[in-house]
Amino acid sequence: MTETDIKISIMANEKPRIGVYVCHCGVNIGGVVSVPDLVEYAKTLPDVTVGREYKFFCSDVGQKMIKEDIEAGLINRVVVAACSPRMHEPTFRITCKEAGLNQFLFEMANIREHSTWVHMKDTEGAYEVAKDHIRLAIAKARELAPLAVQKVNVEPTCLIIGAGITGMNAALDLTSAGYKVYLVERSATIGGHMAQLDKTFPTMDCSSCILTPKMSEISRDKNIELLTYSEVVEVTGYIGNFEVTIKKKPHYIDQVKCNGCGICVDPCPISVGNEFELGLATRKAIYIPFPQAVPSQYTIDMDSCVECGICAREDVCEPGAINYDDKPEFITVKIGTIIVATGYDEYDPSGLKQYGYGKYPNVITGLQMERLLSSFGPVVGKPVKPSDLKDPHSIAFLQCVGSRNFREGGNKYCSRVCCMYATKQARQYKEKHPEADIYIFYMDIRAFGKGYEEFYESAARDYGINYVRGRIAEIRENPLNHNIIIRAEDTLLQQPIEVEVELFVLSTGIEPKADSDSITTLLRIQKSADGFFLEAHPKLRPVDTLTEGIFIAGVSQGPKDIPDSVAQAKGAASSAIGLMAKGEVEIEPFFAVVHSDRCSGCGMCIQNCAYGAIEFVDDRSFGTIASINIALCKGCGACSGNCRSSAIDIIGFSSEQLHSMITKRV
Amino acid sequence: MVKFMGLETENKEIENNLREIARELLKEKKVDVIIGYKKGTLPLLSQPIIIDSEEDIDKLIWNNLCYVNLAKYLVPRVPRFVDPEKGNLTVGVVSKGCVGRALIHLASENKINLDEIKIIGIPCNGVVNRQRIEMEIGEKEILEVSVLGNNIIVKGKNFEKEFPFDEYMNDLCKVCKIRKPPLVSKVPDLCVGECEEYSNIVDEFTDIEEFDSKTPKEKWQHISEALSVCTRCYACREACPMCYCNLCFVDQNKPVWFGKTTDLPDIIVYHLIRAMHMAGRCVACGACSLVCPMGIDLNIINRKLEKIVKERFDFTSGLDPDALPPMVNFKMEDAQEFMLEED
Amino acid sequence: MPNPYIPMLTRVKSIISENEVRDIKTIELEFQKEEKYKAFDYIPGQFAEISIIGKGECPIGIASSPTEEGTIKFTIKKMGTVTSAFHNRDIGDTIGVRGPLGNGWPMEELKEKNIVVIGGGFAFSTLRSLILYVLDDKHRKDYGKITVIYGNRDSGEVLYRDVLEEWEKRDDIEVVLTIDREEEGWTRKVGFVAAIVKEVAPSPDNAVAIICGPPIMIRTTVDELVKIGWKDEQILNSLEMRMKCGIGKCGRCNIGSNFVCIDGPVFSLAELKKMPNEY
Amino acid sequence: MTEPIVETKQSENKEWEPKIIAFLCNWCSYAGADLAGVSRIQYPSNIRIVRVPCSGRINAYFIIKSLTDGWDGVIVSGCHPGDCHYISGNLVARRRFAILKELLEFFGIEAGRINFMWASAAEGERFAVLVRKATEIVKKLGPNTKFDKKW
Amino acid sequence: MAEKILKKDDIGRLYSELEKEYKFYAPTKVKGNIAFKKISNAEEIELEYLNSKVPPKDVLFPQKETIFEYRYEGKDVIIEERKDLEDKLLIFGVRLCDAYSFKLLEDFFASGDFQDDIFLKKRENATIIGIGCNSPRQSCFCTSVGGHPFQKESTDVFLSDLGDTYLVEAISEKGESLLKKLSWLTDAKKADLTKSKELAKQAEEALTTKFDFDLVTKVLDENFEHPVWQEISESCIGCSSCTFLCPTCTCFDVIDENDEYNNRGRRIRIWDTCQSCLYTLETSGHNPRPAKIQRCRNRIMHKFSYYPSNYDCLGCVGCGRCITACPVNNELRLIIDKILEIEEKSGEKVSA
Repeated sequence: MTETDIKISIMANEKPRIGVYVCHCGVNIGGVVSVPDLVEYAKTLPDVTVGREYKFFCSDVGQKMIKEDIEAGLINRVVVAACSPRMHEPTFRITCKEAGLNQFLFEMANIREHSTWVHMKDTEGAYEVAKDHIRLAIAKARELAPLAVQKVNVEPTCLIIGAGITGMNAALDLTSAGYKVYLVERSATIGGHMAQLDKTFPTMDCSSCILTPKMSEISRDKNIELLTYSEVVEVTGYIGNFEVTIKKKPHYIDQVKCNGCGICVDPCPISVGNEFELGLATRKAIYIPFPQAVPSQYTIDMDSCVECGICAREDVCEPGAINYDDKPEFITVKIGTIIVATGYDEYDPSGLKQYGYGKYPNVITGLQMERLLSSFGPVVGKPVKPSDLKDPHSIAFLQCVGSRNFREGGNKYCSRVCCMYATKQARQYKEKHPEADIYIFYMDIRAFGKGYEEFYESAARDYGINYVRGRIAEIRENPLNHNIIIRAEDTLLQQPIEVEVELFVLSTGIEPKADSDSITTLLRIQKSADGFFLEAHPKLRPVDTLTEGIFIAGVSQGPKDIPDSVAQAKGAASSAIGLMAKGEVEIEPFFAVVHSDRCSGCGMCIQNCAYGAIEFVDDRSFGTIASINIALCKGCGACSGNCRSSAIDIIGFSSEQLHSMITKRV
Repeated sequence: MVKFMGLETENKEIENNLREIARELLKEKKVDVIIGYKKGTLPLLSQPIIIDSEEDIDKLIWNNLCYVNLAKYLVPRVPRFVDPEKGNLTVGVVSKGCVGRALIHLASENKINLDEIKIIGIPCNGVVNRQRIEMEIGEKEILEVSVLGNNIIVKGKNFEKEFPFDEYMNDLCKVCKIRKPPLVSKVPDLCVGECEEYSNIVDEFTDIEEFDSKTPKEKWQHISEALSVCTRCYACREACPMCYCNLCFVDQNKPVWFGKTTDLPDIIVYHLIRAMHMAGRCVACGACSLVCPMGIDLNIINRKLEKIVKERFDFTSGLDPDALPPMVNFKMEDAQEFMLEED
Repeated sequence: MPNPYIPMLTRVKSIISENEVRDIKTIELEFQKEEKYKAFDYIPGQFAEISIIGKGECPIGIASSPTEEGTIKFTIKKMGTVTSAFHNRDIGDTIGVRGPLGNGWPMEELKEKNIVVIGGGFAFSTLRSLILYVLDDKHRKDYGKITVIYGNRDSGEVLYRDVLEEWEKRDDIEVVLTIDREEEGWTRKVGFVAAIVKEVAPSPDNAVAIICGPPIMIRTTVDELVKIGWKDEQILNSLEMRMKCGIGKCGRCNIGSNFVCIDGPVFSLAELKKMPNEY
Repeated sequence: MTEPIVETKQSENKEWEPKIIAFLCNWCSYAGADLAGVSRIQYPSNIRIVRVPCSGRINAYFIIKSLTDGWDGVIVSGCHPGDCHYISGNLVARRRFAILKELLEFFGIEAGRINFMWASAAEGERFAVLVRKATEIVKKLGPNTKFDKKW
Repeated sequence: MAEKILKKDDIGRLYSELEKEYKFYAPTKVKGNIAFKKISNAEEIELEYLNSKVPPKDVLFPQKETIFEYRYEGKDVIIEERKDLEDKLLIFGVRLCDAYSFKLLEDFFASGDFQDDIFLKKRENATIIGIGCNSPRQSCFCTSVGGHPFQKESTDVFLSDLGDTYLVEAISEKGESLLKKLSWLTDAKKADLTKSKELAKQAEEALTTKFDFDLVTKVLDENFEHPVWQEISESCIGCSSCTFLCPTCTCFDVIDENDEYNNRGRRIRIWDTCQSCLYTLETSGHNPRPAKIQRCRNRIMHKFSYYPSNYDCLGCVGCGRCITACPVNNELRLIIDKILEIEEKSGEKVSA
């Protein structure tokens, strides 16, 4: 027996002496139920030797109180009745550990989220629930066993899904710290939405000018394995030891042979809408997304290609790089940490029939406007009306399209960028066309970032942009000139107004990627109600997910602008680096265990295990029985749930612990 | 079905064929031992018998009292089926449909290696519900049971009574769709005798419609009354080929999940959970009911289980050794009408 | 006729953890009614049914000696539900006791004889009782030479260190302690009990060997003793069996027609050899 | 039993309130219940929450023991199909629950005492709605006395 | 006291006069089986029966029985003994094999240094009215174990079924005092006595199953390790129906049953069976009788070898319940035959 084993055995054999610590959580708990009464109640329960209350047990002082009781030998189990264990279980585990108590001899009673917050008006009920939760927690605490911590190595490799500005920044941070990065991007180029932007608010610096150097830096970095036009198709394993399978989609062009001359593009007979230009321009079936794309690789869009064979002709493609029979390639890599930065989709306003998008040619979205304003866009930075390709003399922007909308078809949240980009676009246009009339119809202007308010102020004051507070009642098209006639109410002046503009820009918001479900399923992470990925804690663990070793960053977590996305990228990168720098990580030793004497070897658990963590072994005394590979076991308990003879138990959620809770009804 | 021949002739024919196959298997050393049935010493019973020499072949019988599920003797193997030196012997198992199903299902649960057995298929024509007959005869001693035409003749001191077999068959046999053991084409040497390939088994479960349509109160009344006489001797469990746990849940401590007494709640829980454990595993042999010393009819529970797994998961146990039992399997689109939903 | 299944009530007077990992505890009990203690008249080797009322009952050998007046002690290893419940008792808690039960060591027959006590592991409790009894001033003269061979897996498992130390100091008893494997700081013997028995080679002349321990130890030790001339009649064992009632009614502890609870738990090897091998 | 219990049953003059044990998956419904808390969504104070790693952990023993032990109702809540943190634990569990529910009904035990549901970490509102609904169902059934023993 | 006559029609009267003083147990039909239950109406009595499914043993030694009740008050435990043991019991219409079983049980529970007070008190307060067995079953063999279908000795009052009437005899003092309360019973005539004797003789002759148990005991004692046990236990499925329906099986388990929410509970005993693997399983995992062969052997040895050596009588009353109950027909008669075959074979060897 090692010393730790002996220590653990000793702790396991001690009679439980339970300390119960009921937290006021300021007024969150204490304001609804009587904490002193709860403490007195807890003290009447068997094996409870200490009961205390405090304003905030999670504070240093609170933790010290617990530590002192442990160190004084008064208690050997700790029950904290406070908030959700998802919040502070780790905190108090460390408290126990620091005081010399095995950290698994700790249990939390959730009396805030599950009692005082949900029964605020039913104080009597809240008190009953709190009491019961404390009693159940004590019942479990009594059955807790000290456990040896398991450590696993962390592979010093990070997988980043999505190579927009967030993914790119995270990648560069990681490699500069010396870690290998697999940067997977499903489109043919990195850069993401930022590559579509012209200028960035509020500094008005050119998006490309700051993005493209980063892009080439990525492509040069030896430590970044850049996998564009690729998708992650399978993720198995666990923190530090993920096995990731990536599908490299076929380009139908041999990238080694291709010299990037671009001769093949012109002869291609097929033209389709260019995704990068949001349909404002076309591209061929053989194409490169945009001239500055990284990597600079040509791709055949097989959905549109008719395999006419022109591009494959020797006179067109001299190196003979065209390969219509290209097949997808799969690679499997070992990964330590994962950062998800899959970005967003622009809100599609076609559903909002009242705004005429898709019906009237001169109604466009914000991102389309961005492309029109872009110096390398379809109209080289000189926006035109789609109806007649002439400069518009008047433009109206409508804010909150698809955002802050509680009716069908919209999102409840604020997309956080539209106020500023509309202002920016208006200013950009006004700089070149000072005579143009520009209206911005808004609910309220949200200019919360550094320099944003000043930017907005100046737009209204110095550029003469008309900000109209009010929602648009209706629009219609002037059939003669395709102008848009807007009727609205100016809620500040409290009078109806009607304006006719030549271009109507819908400041569309941001939405979760349409197929973000595939990521949640793949990585077993959660989404919040708005559809963006769910962080482990909104304040304190904003880039962590509930799945250890997987982080989220950028707009995939929620709408944000470039500085915030980059900040999150850096946060996620530093979290991942932190894990990998330690080289190993402690994982909760919550595995399945087999009671050999009960197992009758039916093998049903083997079928049930999604991780292949159970196999048959031949036991000398019990014959063929199940055995757990703890490196693979996640402790989910699916095996145990079906075991007829209760031969499999789950450490941390053992039958005895659950039984003990069930039998403590009153 | 060859009903017109009369039960007796039918049994005789089955028995003769059975003996012939058994003789051949032993002669050609295709099996080391055979387990089958022999005549019982009491009028309504038969007895399992293990034979390993041709001279004992004539002890093998088939009649409508052969209700023990012989698969029970293979999990775990009785000592006679294991040679101290050679290890597991090849066992020929006289199998009516449900015995065959049990063997095949047990193979899917890794309890039987199909290479080590031979299913000697017989076209079962049903077993007698002895409990029902005994109860109807009441407090009179049955001295002799014979078969005439399609009737069971029960004789005793000063009485003789005829029971139409069709009616006095065990309830499960009445609705049995798998009278011959299923043929497992993947294991070509497994089946001898009369086995049959089953594809889609159609069952309307009309027999439990009536019970199903009762109110919860009536159901509780019925079930609790029927089970109230249970002495918890566990004969049902011990006779069940699917009950092979090393330690049954009712016998466990640490924790003690359920009471061990004969108080009604404890009895109900035992039967409820045993039923739960049988879902998708019960092979409808009816042994549990027929061995119950108190004559409790558990058939209806077994039928319900069959119905649940058939209707929900389109599963019939014991047809394919590679098929995953429904409890460990799943489909994304499984019905979930029972889940609570927002209005 | 009192109901023989009703335990006498006692209170926990003291609790001592006996071994390093603390899964063996000696619990000292105090009868709630004085006259019950007086009625609890036992000899070494007997056992009692101890119950945590509400959890159940289990048979435990009495670790104290009748010569330790005013106290009874039980040494309990944490094994099943009931024994685990014992380990969670506090001083002052109520514990039920039924006994004394069983035949105990034949103290009368042992008189004038040399006694070789061989124990292994935690089954030493009734041996402690026996040795304390024999060493008591009142009885010492009745018995011959005493040799104790006590083996454990490692030093952390050695029980009753206080009395062992005292015995080692005395010159009317030979104490041989052994552990299975070498260990730093251990100055006594190393090796399995059987090997030590071979080494010590106690003489069978006018002697009785009393053996308690795990089955494998008993078997190997008996073999050694027989090799050096011990007769089956001279070798005594205390058996363990699953019991419920302890008074020969519940049925399960029979070996042939004997019940371990009333005809045992002490049997000589000669007796055991006549019994079916179902223990 | 060795444990003295201070509380006795609820005082009689109050309206009877069921006590429901809720086994919640750590990854979704437990977090959903947390979210209901954070969002201050109010629901009746009848449930007592027990955290489990996955709905797949829930053995039928837990549910039936809860009933025999006198809980008036049981809630089991896990991740929506396809969203299981452990890939498929909830799908295996779903079959188990389907069978259990049918069997209870068959035995004439009020199947309404047992309520299975899906609620994700983001569905605080849904969690509250379903708890309300389950509480109503159980309340209508009245106290759970089928498994009471005679004393 | 002279023999009396009880008209079958008067059983109701008998019941109504005795039920106030006694807890009146009688054979009655429960779910198609005869069982001894405390009845609340004379109509329930079913005297035209072969024998009960579960023996009347369960009146005095029920499947689940409270040993004592307890209450917790803080650290104190208050033990409450049973108060109902003084109740007077009447077990009416018991077959003689079962009546004899009460004697065996009494001997067993009273043996040794510790007496089972619970059983013995109940036995003491119980009056047994036996009824002669006019037509024993094929599976009955009471005469082989020292009994008889009309064995009066183990009853307090003995009835023989004469057709429309019962001949009533008081056997014990208890029986006599009981009959005194039934002053309305008419005196029996000589012809009734003769008829009763005739019936007894007929019944004895009807018993076809006969064993020489002295020989069985001897063979058993010598053949503990004989291979025949393998054969005997082969078809046994360990269902324990034989022991659960046996009138002389006494094994029990002790359990504490708690009323968790009211700080009280009871220590109970419930029937256990040596046919269960768990019966002897020790906490350490060691099991002295792990295999079916040992458990089957234990049952037979217990009844026909250990009982004679410990209590000087067979542990069997010949009721034949284990014979009819065995679902795999591995019945006692076959087992005894196999055991006796050992002797025959060795006898052959000696003579050869």
